[in-house]
Amino acid sequence: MTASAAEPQRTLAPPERRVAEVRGVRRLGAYDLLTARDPVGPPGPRPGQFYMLAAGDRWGGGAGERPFLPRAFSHASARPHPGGGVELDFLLEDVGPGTHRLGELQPGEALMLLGPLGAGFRSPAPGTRPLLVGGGIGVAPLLCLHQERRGDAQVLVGFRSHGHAAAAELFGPGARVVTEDGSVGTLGLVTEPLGAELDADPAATVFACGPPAMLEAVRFMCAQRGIECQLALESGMACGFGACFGCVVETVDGYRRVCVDGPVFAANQLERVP
Amino acid sequence: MTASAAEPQRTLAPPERRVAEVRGVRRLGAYDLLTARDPVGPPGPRPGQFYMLAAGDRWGGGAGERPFLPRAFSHASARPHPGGGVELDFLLEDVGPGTHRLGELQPGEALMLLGPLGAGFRSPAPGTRPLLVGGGIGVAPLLCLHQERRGDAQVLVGFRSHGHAAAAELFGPGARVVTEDGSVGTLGLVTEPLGAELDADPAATVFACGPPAMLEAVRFMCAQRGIECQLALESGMACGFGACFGCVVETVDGYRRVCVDGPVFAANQLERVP
Amino acid sequence: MDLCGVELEGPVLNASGTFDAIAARRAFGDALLERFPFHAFVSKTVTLAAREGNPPPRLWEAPAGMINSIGLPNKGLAGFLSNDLPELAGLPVPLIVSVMGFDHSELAALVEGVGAREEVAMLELNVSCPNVETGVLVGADPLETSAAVAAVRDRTSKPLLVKLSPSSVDPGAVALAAQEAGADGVSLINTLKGTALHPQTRRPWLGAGSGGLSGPAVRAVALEQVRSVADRVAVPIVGMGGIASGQDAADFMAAGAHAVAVGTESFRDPAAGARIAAELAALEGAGRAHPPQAVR
Amino acid sequence: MDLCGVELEGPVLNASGTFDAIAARRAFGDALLERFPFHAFVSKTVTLAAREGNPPPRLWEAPAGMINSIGLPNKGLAGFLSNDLPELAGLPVPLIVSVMGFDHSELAALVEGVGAREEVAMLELNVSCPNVETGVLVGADPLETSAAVAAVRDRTSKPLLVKLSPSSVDPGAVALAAQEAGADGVSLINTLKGTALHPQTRRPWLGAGSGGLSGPAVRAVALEQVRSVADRVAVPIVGMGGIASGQDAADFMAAGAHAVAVGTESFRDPAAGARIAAELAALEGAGRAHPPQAVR
Ligand SMILES: Cc1cc2nc3c(=O)[nH]c(=O)nc-3n(C[C@H](O)[C@H](O)[C@H](O)COP(=O)(O)OP(=O)(O)OC[C@H]3O[C@@H](n4cnc5c(N)ncnc54)[C@H](O)[C@@H]3O)c2cc1C
Ligand SMILES: Cc1cc2nc3c(=O)[nH]c(=O)nc-3n(C[C@H](O)[C@H](O)[C@H](O)COP(=O)(O)OP(=O)(O)OC[C@H]3O[C@@H](n4cnc5c(N)ncnc54)[C@H](O)[C@@H]3O)c2cc1C
Ligand SMILES: Cc1cc2nc3c(=O)[nH]c(=O)nc-3n(C[C@H](O)[C@H](O)[C@H](O)COP(=O)(O)O)c2cc1C
Ligand SMILES: Cc1cc2nc3c(=O)[nH]c(=O)nc-3n(C[C@H](O)[C@H](O)[C@H](O)COP(=O)(O)O)c2cc1C
Ligand code: FES
Ligand code: FES
Repeated sequence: MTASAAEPQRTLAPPERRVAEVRGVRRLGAYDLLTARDPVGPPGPRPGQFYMLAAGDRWGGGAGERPFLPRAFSHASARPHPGGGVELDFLLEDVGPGTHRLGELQPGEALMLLGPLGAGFRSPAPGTRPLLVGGGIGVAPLLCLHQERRGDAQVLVGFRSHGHAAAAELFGPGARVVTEDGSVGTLGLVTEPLGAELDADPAATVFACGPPAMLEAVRFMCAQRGIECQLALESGMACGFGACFGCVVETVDGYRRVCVDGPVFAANQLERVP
Repeated sequence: MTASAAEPQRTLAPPERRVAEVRGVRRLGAYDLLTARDPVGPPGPRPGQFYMLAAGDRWGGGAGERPFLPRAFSHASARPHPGGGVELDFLLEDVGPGTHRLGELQPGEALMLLGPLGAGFRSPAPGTRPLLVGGGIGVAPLLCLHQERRGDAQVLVGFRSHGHAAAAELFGPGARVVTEDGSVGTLGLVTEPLGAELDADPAATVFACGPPAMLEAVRFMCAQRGIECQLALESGMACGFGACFGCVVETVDGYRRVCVDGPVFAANQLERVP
Repeated sequence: MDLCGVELEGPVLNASGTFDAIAARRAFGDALLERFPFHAFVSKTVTLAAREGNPPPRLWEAPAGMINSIGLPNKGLAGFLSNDLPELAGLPVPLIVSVMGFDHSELAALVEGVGAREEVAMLELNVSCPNVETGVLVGADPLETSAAVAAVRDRTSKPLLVKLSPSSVDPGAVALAAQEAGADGVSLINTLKGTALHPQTRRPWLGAGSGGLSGPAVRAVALEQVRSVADRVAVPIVGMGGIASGQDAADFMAAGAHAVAVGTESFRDPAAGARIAAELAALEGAGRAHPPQAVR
Repeated sequence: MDLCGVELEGPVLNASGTFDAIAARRAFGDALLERFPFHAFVSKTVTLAAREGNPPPRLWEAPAGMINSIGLPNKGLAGFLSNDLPELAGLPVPLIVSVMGFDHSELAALVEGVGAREEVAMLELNVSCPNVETGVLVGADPLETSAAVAAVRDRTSKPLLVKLSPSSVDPGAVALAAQEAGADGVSLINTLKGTALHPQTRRPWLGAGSGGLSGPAVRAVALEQVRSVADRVAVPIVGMGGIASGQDAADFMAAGAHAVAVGTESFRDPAAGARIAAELAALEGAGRAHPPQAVR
């Protein structure tokens, strides 16, 4: 196995769902930024790991008598809380009953939380330059990686429109922004400037998260150039801790569970991103 | 059929569920008083009729993945709303996920409403004196009957405790109150003073609503004395408009649907209150 | 549209036993007829002899559904023909009468008696009601079902729907047997046998001990059975089971149903059928109801 | 307590295939062993040959439940014995291994191979997985079931649970057949066959086309089947199907189950089994779990 296929880092989670306190939900363009205080969770979740979230009250009874199962979300930021525990930020896109309900939560309400789960990003090999490539809501796990790298990482993020591009603020001024409607930054897809970036620095290590089509393009471009690349995948999940075998993705070693073998996979573990 | 078995009055309902606007929920001792504005409902629901209610949002996802079906509630008061439509008061006792959810509603939120449904109280025969006998949450339908009678009705209501007796305020000063713990009014059950009341005035017509055991005692005492009596019954309901045949009660004519043949029954239609 | 030779203005029916148009008229008056929520009306199941139904309680609320143990209360054939039929004939939509017999001679008498009345457009044979023992047995077995259909087929020239039991291991086989015995269409699913206990005493909650589960909780099971039956039969299918939206209805149509029936959802809103029909029409308008690449 | 001769510290098991203790250990570390949520651990079903399982998507969220089309991925008997068994032997509770064979010789080999290992306290015969065609057939039919049990009964001296299929018209008859063929206990219910369509394309959502429904949505059906099986057999029953609280567990016990299994609820909280056990114990303490006048 190549170094890039070695198991990425993971911080262990307590083996039970716990109650976190909602601090607030801030509207950020097309997204919601949900902040909650996790009283007893481990302080150092790895960037790229995720949490299973559910509202403490009325999780259910939404559109189509859903949601029922918890929902998976990467933390966008984790910081020690002065009063103890960890304060977590989640960047949410309202795409259905679960994300909708979470976006409704009020300060002080209960957020049911399990995590951190899965395998996060591995630190890049010394001497390589981290290049974070994000698309849409996929920027979430890259945000905490960016914080961890304290600005030594290049950031290239693409969004559908002006409203979505609001999330780019969270990376600070250094980030290069591309939008499909040209309303912010360059017009186009994030993969267009990526080629030049990669050619400019063969020593880069790419960390990517976003829609499948984008991830597949990133995987392909890196593979062509022999550049190391880590991809954070998504998949429909029921449990998030390996219990249901529902979240599998096809890898070179057969089906693997995104929630325990991922969500971060070395690009060379995938023949293609489904 | 005796006069008392003639069909009581009913105000027709629009044939669809509609959205009412929650004006507020006021805590009244052990109960909640939910006030909502019914924009297009008929102005004159009969005392003793009822509405099927559900929260417009998140009806479900409560204890045991419930509620799912709407819930039946007698209106405690109905008055024309200056801006049009009717303003309705419902007196709620939190006994499970449905009543709990309704008690949580905030001003401005949507209340789904169907009604008025069922057959309400018939006006007493001229020359008879209405005597309203209520137990606990059963006082709700008697409240609007009391208003309709403009004080010519005697009121005798019983409650478990001080907290529940708070509902007696809604009848004004004239009401006689009995509590099981003696904390308010006389100590005992509502049926204890009832005997004397009935003996004092054989020309009374009794209108009763409350727990089955109380209604059965009232039915028996009136039957003994040949006093006309109307009972407002409860039953588990799914639809409220005769569609499911689920709410039946045993009558002298066999099973009858509480939602369309009742909820108000002439006491002599029942051999006993189940 | 056409359902087994009967012209309907749309594909949304009520599920038998979940809408009493006569009682609804008492509650809603003529407005019910002006805004009637269904494109055809299916009666509650009629039996030869009158039935009181099961002792209460008859209802239990389940997660995303309910259990009922109503027990087919009805006035019996004679009472239905003399009291109910004249009123139902006044409805603005075609009338489908559901019948259930406890043996072939009862069935024959029911089909003959109901089929002879011109107010009746179609009959539905209920061989699957879980609240009456024989119901489960007949509808769950291909031979029993074809025998029942054969016993009544020549008693009426009216179209005959056979309502299947969901308790069968292989609903497709039962549906095929019904078709071969002369059924003009099949309807499914009926309720799933279920029970609940009293939260304190833990005795069975329902007066009848057990009942039938319905509502969104059973939708996935219903959709699968409709799909598997559609693979086996050529006759039209009336699909039902937890349908609560136009999306749900479109799913059943895509899975092979020619029409859909709304049951439990009408308890939450008597106008649910009209809403679902409108939502379905909107999806069809947008071409999103039967995309070319769909199941069928 | 005693379950088929195996001593357990309590009556709450996991449902087969709904908890992977090895993966959970990777996620939660040793804390999982210190606070292990079940009184016995049931493995995911093991087949003779290794299986990749069904193509994704494998999950659909249903009202108050979910549909899965996992398709029994597992390392096969050899892989299970060499890789998984040693790790599972480290769990703080007795181990029950679930096996499924596609014919009697496969079954015999599985039961012999697994039964021979002393780490294994009990075996569960899965004759009812709706994702594998034969599963439905065997478990739905008394003769098939007794033949399967008879084929393996003498291959191990360990207690044998038979997991029934919910698709049977008469689960009691199948359970009785299993008991007479030598089963030491029966477990039920498995998932109900169900499907869902893609909201836009209306093609089947699940990679396998259909799957199995589980969760609170099926609880009423499960409770009824447990009750009817309890009326027919003397061997212990492991009840499951939508159990999400101590109240639910107490209902299943009152209906005749000697132990309960938690499946889908563990997906919402890995510690659900421990919570349910505590709630059940509290009800028992208050004498509200098996009131004298209850079903049994
Ligand atoms: C590891 C990981 C990390 C993630 N991080 C984030 C994050 O940081 N921020 C974020 O916003 N999202 C994140 N997601 C995605 C997020 O989990 C989903 O958007 C969320 O689960 C959607 O739930 P919903 O109820 O709002 O929408 P759903 O209704 O569940 O719809 C979401 C998608 O699921 C499918 N779907 C529709 N109905 C059903 C059904 N009944 N059953 C199954 N599938 C259905 C459709 O394809 C739909 O597009 C992450 C996912 C994973 C796996
Ligand atoms: C005509 C009429 C008028 C009414 N007027 C009023 C009123 O003015 N004010 C008021 O507060 N109430 C009124 N009620 C009673 C009210 O409808 C019920 O209290 C309400 O439906 C309870 O719903 P819930 O979800 O809060 O409680 P539930 O959980 O439904 O519990 C209520 C009762 O139902 C039973 N039960 C428990 N679980 C279930 C289940 N899963 N399925 C079925 N039954 C179950 C139990 O006996 C329990 O005590 C009226 C009822 C009728 C029929
Ligand atoms: C209260 C109730 C009564 C029913 N009565 C009958 C009946 O008389 N005859 C019949 O064939 N089906 C009857 N059914 C079954 C329904 O017609 C339908 O098949 C089932 O409820 C599934 O549809 P749904 O989930 O939309 O309710 C009844 C269902 C309910 C809930
Ligand atoms: C994701 C998933 C996988 C399952 N895998 C198996 C299995 O491998 N073997 C088996 O016998 N049952 C399997 N089942 C069925 C469960 O063991 C259980 O019988 C069913 O889910 C009902 O219980 P529940 O409602 O508590 O989940 C599976 C269920 C689910 C949801
Ligand atoms: S979500 Fe259950 S195994 Fe991955
Ligand atoms: S509640 Fe449905 S008939 Fe009365």
